[in-house]
Amino acid sequence: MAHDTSFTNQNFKVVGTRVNRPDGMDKVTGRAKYGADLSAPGQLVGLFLRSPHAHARITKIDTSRAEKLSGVKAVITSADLPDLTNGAQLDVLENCMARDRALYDGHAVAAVAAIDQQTAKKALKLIKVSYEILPHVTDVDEAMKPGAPIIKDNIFTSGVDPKPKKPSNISKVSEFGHGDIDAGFKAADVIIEKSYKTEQTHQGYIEPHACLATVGPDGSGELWVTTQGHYTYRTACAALLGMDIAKLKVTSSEIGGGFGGKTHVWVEPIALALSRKANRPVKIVMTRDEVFRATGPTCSTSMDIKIGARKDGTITAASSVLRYQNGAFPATWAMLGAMTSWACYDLKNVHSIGYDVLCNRPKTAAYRAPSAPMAAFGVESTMDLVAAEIGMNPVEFRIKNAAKEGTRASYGPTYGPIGIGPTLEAAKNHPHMKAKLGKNQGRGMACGFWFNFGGQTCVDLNIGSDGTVNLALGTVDVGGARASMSLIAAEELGIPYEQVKANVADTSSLGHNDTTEGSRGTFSSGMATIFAARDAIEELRKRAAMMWDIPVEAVEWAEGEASAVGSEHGNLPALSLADIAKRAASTGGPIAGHNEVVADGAGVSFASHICDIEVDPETGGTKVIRYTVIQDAGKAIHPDYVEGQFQGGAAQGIGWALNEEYIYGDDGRLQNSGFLDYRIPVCSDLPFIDTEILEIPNPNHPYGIRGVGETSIVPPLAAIGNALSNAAGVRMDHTPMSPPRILKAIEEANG
Amino acid sequence: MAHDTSFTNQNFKVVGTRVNRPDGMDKVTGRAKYGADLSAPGQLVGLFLRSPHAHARITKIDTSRAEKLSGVKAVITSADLPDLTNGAQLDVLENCMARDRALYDGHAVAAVAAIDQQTAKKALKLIKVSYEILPHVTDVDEAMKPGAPIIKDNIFTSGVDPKPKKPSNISKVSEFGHGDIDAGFKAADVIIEKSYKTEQTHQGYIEPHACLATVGPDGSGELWVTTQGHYTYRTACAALLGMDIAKLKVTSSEIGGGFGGKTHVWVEPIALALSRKANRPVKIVMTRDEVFRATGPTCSTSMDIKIGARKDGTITAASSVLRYQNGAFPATWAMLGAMTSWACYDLKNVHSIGYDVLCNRPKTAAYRAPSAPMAAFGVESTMDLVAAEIGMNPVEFRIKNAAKEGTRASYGPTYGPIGIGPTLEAAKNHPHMKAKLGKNQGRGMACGFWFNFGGQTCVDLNIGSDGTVNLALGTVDVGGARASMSLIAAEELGIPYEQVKANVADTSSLGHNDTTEGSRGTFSSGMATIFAARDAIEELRKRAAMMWDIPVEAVEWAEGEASAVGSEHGNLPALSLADIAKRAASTGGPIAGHNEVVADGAGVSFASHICDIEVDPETGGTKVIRYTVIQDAGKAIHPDYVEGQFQGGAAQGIGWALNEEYIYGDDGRLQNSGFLDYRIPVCSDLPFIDTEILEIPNPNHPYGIRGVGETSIVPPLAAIGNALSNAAGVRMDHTPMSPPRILKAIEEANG
Amino acid sequence: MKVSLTGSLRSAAGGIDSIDIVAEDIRELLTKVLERYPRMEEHMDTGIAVSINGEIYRDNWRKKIPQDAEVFLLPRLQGG
Amino acid sequence: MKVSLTGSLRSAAGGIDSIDIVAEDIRELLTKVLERYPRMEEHMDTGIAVSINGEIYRDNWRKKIPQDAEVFLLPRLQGG
Repeated sequence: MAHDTSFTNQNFKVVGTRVNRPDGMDKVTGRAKYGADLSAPGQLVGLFLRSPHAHARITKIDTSRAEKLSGVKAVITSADLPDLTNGAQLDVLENCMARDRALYDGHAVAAVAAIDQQTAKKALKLIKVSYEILPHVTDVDEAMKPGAPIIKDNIFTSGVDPKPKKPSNISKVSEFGHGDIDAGFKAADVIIEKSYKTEQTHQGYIEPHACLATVGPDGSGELWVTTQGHYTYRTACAALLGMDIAKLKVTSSEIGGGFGGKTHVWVEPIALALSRKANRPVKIVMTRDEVFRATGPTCSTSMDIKIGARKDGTITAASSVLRYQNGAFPATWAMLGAMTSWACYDLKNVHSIGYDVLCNRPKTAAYRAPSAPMAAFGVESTMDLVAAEIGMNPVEFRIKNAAKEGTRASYGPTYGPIGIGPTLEAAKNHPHMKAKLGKNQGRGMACGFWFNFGGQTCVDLNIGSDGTVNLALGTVDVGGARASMSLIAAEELGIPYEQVKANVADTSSLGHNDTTEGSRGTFSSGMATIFAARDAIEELRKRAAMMWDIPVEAVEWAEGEASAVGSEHGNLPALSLADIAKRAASTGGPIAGHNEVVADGAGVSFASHICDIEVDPETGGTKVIRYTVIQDAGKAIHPDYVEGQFQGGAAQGIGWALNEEYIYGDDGRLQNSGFLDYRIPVCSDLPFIDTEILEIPNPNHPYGIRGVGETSIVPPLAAIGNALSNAAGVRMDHTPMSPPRILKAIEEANG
Repeated sequence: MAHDTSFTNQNFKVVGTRVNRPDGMDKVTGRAKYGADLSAPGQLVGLFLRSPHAHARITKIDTSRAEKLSGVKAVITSADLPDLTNGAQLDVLENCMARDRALYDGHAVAAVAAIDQQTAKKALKLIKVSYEILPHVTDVDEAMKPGAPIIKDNIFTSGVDPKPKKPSNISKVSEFGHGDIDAGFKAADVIIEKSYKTEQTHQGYIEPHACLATVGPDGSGELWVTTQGHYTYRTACAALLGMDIAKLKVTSSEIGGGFGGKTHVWVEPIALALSRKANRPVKIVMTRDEVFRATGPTCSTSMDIKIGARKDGTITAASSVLRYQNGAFPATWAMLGAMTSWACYDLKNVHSIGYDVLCNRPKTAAYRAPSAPMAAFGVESTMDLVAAEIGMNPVEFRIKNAAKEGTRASYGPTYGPIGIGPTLEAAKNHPHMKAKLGKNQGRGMACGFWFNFGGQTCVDLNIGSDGTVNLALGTVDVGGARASMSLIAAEELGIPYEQVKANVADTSSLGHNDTTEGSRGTFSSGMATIFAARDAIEELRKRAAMMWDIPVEAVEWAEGEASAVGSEHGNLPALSLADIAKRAASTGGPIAGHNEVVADGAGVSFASHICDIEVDPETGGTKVIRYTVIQDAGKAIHPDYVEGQFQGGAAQGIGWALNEEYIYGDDGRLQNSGFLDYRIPVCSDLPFIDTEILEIPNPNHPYGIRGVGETSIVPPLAAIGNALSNAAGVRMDHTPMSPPRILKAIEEANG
Repeated sequence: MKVSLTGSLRSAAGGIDSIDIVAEDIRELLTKVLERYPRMEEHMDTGIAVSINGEIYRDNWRKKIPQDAEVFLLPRLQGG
Repeated sequence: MKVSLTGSLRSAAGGIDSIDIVAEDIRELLTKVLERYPRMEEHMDTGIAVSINGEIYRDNWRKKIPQDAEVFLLPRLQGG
């Protein structure tokens, strides 16, 4: 059904209030069920054997001894999986289980299902894999060099003309921009050109990947799994295993964080394959070591950023060259970096080029506004350098060049109403900007951009006989979907929030929903919830008309009740939703509303962050003293959750900026695959993160909603870099800006 | 939405074929999850303390010692439950937990939740209940006598005028009939009048009641339970515990039999109440002893049947007086007996009166065509006596008097097209009727009637991107719903059965569905599935029109594909469902069909059974030699399942007829609460039960469907009684016709 | 229109077995029955089914009743 | 109607940054682009988004394109 999705600027009664979150009680009392919390009678434990080599040809796998071990019910290698060569999901399958070559340290080469953990471990030791070790490369710049080991023979650089004839680690080249760069730089009074590097980080979700899989000989299966998108997992697993989509029922557990890392399948297809072979339920729970080695990190990068400006602060030209290390499988992360790098600014002459590069590292996954934080680190650091060079306040410099409605975005299209200007003005006027700084303290700020998505979405709304309402959602609740959708349904129906209960439906009871990624949850399911509720209201009006025996045209719905209008019927007492629901059995049956939609028109999102940092010049140690996030939400449905997203993104960005990194040895093996050696920020590392929600309505959503989940991770790397520069007088060009790197920079600066 | 439900006599492609059942593999491999098969981390074991007295005032319950026992997390009595006095669900709640009086042996008086079974058992022993024993009555005739102990002070006989002022064990009197009985009997050449008794039986489902309940302090809860109606359980539990309907998510497990016994809540509200008090998940699995003592038996009865007929075989008058023992709570079983008793026949003068009577026995529940088998035992036995008296073949006698289209039913309305005549004709012509009988063997036959229901039903149909289809059903699959609905969806959509996967949805993802009872599943969900599929076809046509860029009016759906019609578009190649599904994301999003309906017009159902039995005159032992069920299905969607229903009903009826009975001691306590002492037929007790499906279409269903699940339990008691009479020359008037009773009858007949 | 009463419903109407009522649909029928025989309330609570020309409707207010229809009020049934 | 190409899509059209196409909706636009530039196929597989007057549509064939619209073809995005 086509619906009008235009923003209508209505007055809200419950939307925008800070109601109790419906999952709160379950989560604090331990009753919430996560990926590892479901068990089935007779279930087996699934474990993986992983490559200890960064790059090696697998010449032979002998599983015979493992298979003979008592208690082992299934052993699989890639030979047990379909050959999807040339299929769309080939890379995904090859990442789940190495085929002819192990492409990174931790790449799965075999898996076992056994009656218990001990037996499964013993079985892994009995599998004999013969490797022929190959030269490896884990650094993006090294991987681009002519003599670098080629990771995959079937990758030819795309995005260049003519099509290359020799394989390359550069899987894709993507260019964006407009105007005349050379003329722009010629017109500049000041040109700053600088290179940056960022190290690889992991989403660091607390809950490891976990699932319980069952597949029977009849080709039907069930999967309980922690995921951001159980419908997408269903599609992927069905494709990888040759199952019918309808015959795989996937239920999403509560999720202990995902941030992009649970948008792709990792162990799930193997759990299903093991179950199918063993004909028993198989449970797999990854260890943290496995999570680090073999799931989801984002790219490491190497970048060259160049900005030219006139002394009055006008940027005359900007260019970026972005090299993103994508792990062992082709991806488009550098492309996204190239698209987002200059999106905050109104530039006449701009160019960006992204190189997506293969390395012997894990297959990369999205990580909250994927690719944008690294590019922003380079761009926003350089912005500060230019502002300093021309002697302009960095906020004013950004305001002068900020994109606005009508600006042609660096990635192409012309912007509608956007929030970068307002967030910058709010930053300029924020009390934080005027707060006093102490010794060794510095303040920095930076801006960030993200696209936000829409996509396929379904919502069913069912009204109970007591007038309470069930919402069946298909977008996994990673940031408040159940609360926000309940607010929206309550708003539309005109009933209290407490009367609505939202659940994330399994894949057997609701149509396909795209993954909760790209900040799409509230935007898309919000749209579908609005239309499902309006569908229900149409039915409620019909039922009221029947109860009154008047034409449906004479029934209006407002404030949660049906009113009869017109001189003939105006004296009828109103019927509440509960009144009508109570009589549903007599007036045609259960009352429901349904909506299936492709949500388009997700509004772009901008944020400006302010950060105060203190540096210990003796140790290079840092402490974030104060942090403020200002971001456009379009419309904050549940402000607590919006603020939580702002804070969570900033916290992750701070960790990325200051501490987190994948450390590889010369042997190409990951050296810090645990939370002790890979340090994410904990509460005591962070100040309370202050937030300010701006609401510049998205014209393409009835409520004006924009996604809010990702943009807040974009500015922190640069905001901290800029603050550090002001605190310690050193410009950091490499994240993480960890104590050793800072100390080295201070020492170098001091001679 | 209003839909045309008229029978259309279409030609079927897949409906009516004997496809593999979708739950078969799970059930034979042990993967199917029943009521006891789900566990939650931290779950407690719930156990009940039950009254050892048939009737007693509870003067005090001291739970303090139990509460202090380490490992006990909650103890509840009726004091912990809401006081629903005067509420609609009062009886249900009082049956779940005795309030001031224990009304039957096994009536729950307290419950505990503890960390394990041993602790819970110990806790039960520490609860001290003080009883004041009251006089009891367990026999229906005794309970109707003036001096009988009054079971419930608040029960005044309804259905009499004027309203009585004194309480009575007779809770309801129901009269049906028409014509002039006295004149009819006067016109008779032969009058047979006889009294009958039937003992109380249990549905004997193999799976005991079991559930896993979780309720949090936020008022939200989940219930995993074996039930025939998870929506009804939701409504009942929410009402009993004061919860919002939308906040209780009930998931129905696979069900190991119900037959009416799992239409009502028993332990479930208490499991929820324990969980709410303990704030932990609580699992309750009843023992067989508890199932017998405190759930679901059907009534025992006492009946007077009188038939007058002319010598030509015309029945001139018929009357029945039916006394049904309902257990300790009022019900309307005698009313149903009175309505059904004469329903097979075309009678000018007919009268029936039902007395619903309280006794100190468990609250009765429906049992497959509830109340009809007992009345049929009396009526059909007497029919044979009349036939013998006038020297007419009993089949011919029934054919002569059979109701037909236009007959005024004994319970009131005029019949449309019905199947009693055809089943009798089929019986008459069945090879079974002509088969030779051996020594001590006899043949009998009998007829049966049941109403069948419709009611509230919802179905969602979601099409996956590969063209496979998920059906979300709300009627629990007790007799093939998933297979039958998949066949119907496949038929409508024009795709293979294997492309459809049906699941029973939980209550959070689909609108209310009435319980699977009254043979309503296939009729009601079949209707909703047809309309949901047609809804999806409308959407498929729109999408095809969009893909072709032609008007939707020019798109036809047939044979599983969209065709463009008309001279302008006729040359376009057809688009299959899978073709359209593959492009759904580009043409408006996921494709779904929905339907919410109150299915009305369930067709009445008739059966005729033939039975051969051999009697050992030395022991009174019997063996059913051959058994044939002939029944009208309207339309058999999946003949295997229809035959299964016929066979299952017959098997249960045979058990009821020959062996099963509740045996009470003078103390009012049940003496045989286990399958060793309460003997249901096992495979070796039964012959292969032959079946013949007739298809007299129900004019009020597009496919002509009538319910088939219940009627087949109606004739066996009488069919066996009639066969026995022919085998041993004794007329049995009391079920079960167990060896001791038969032997006694033979001995009495032989002097 | 003649509406026949069955079972215990008769007692709520003082023992008579049929009543005359003009009603276009089930809802109007039930409303008028209740107006005329308030004791019918107790049966309404547990449910009344309406048979129109032999078809039983459990709960369908909007079902139209042809003026020459055979109409019965029946008690609500239960199944197993 | 001018349709601008971005990113790696340009290489599929021989390196040019915009093309002229008459199309009423997204479906027609994509069909015509593919007809003219068969190398665009590889991008169609991974997905192409269309920006019409600044709004990005990922997959909406029926979206009408005003004849004076600003139209961009963009690679499909991924989020986290």
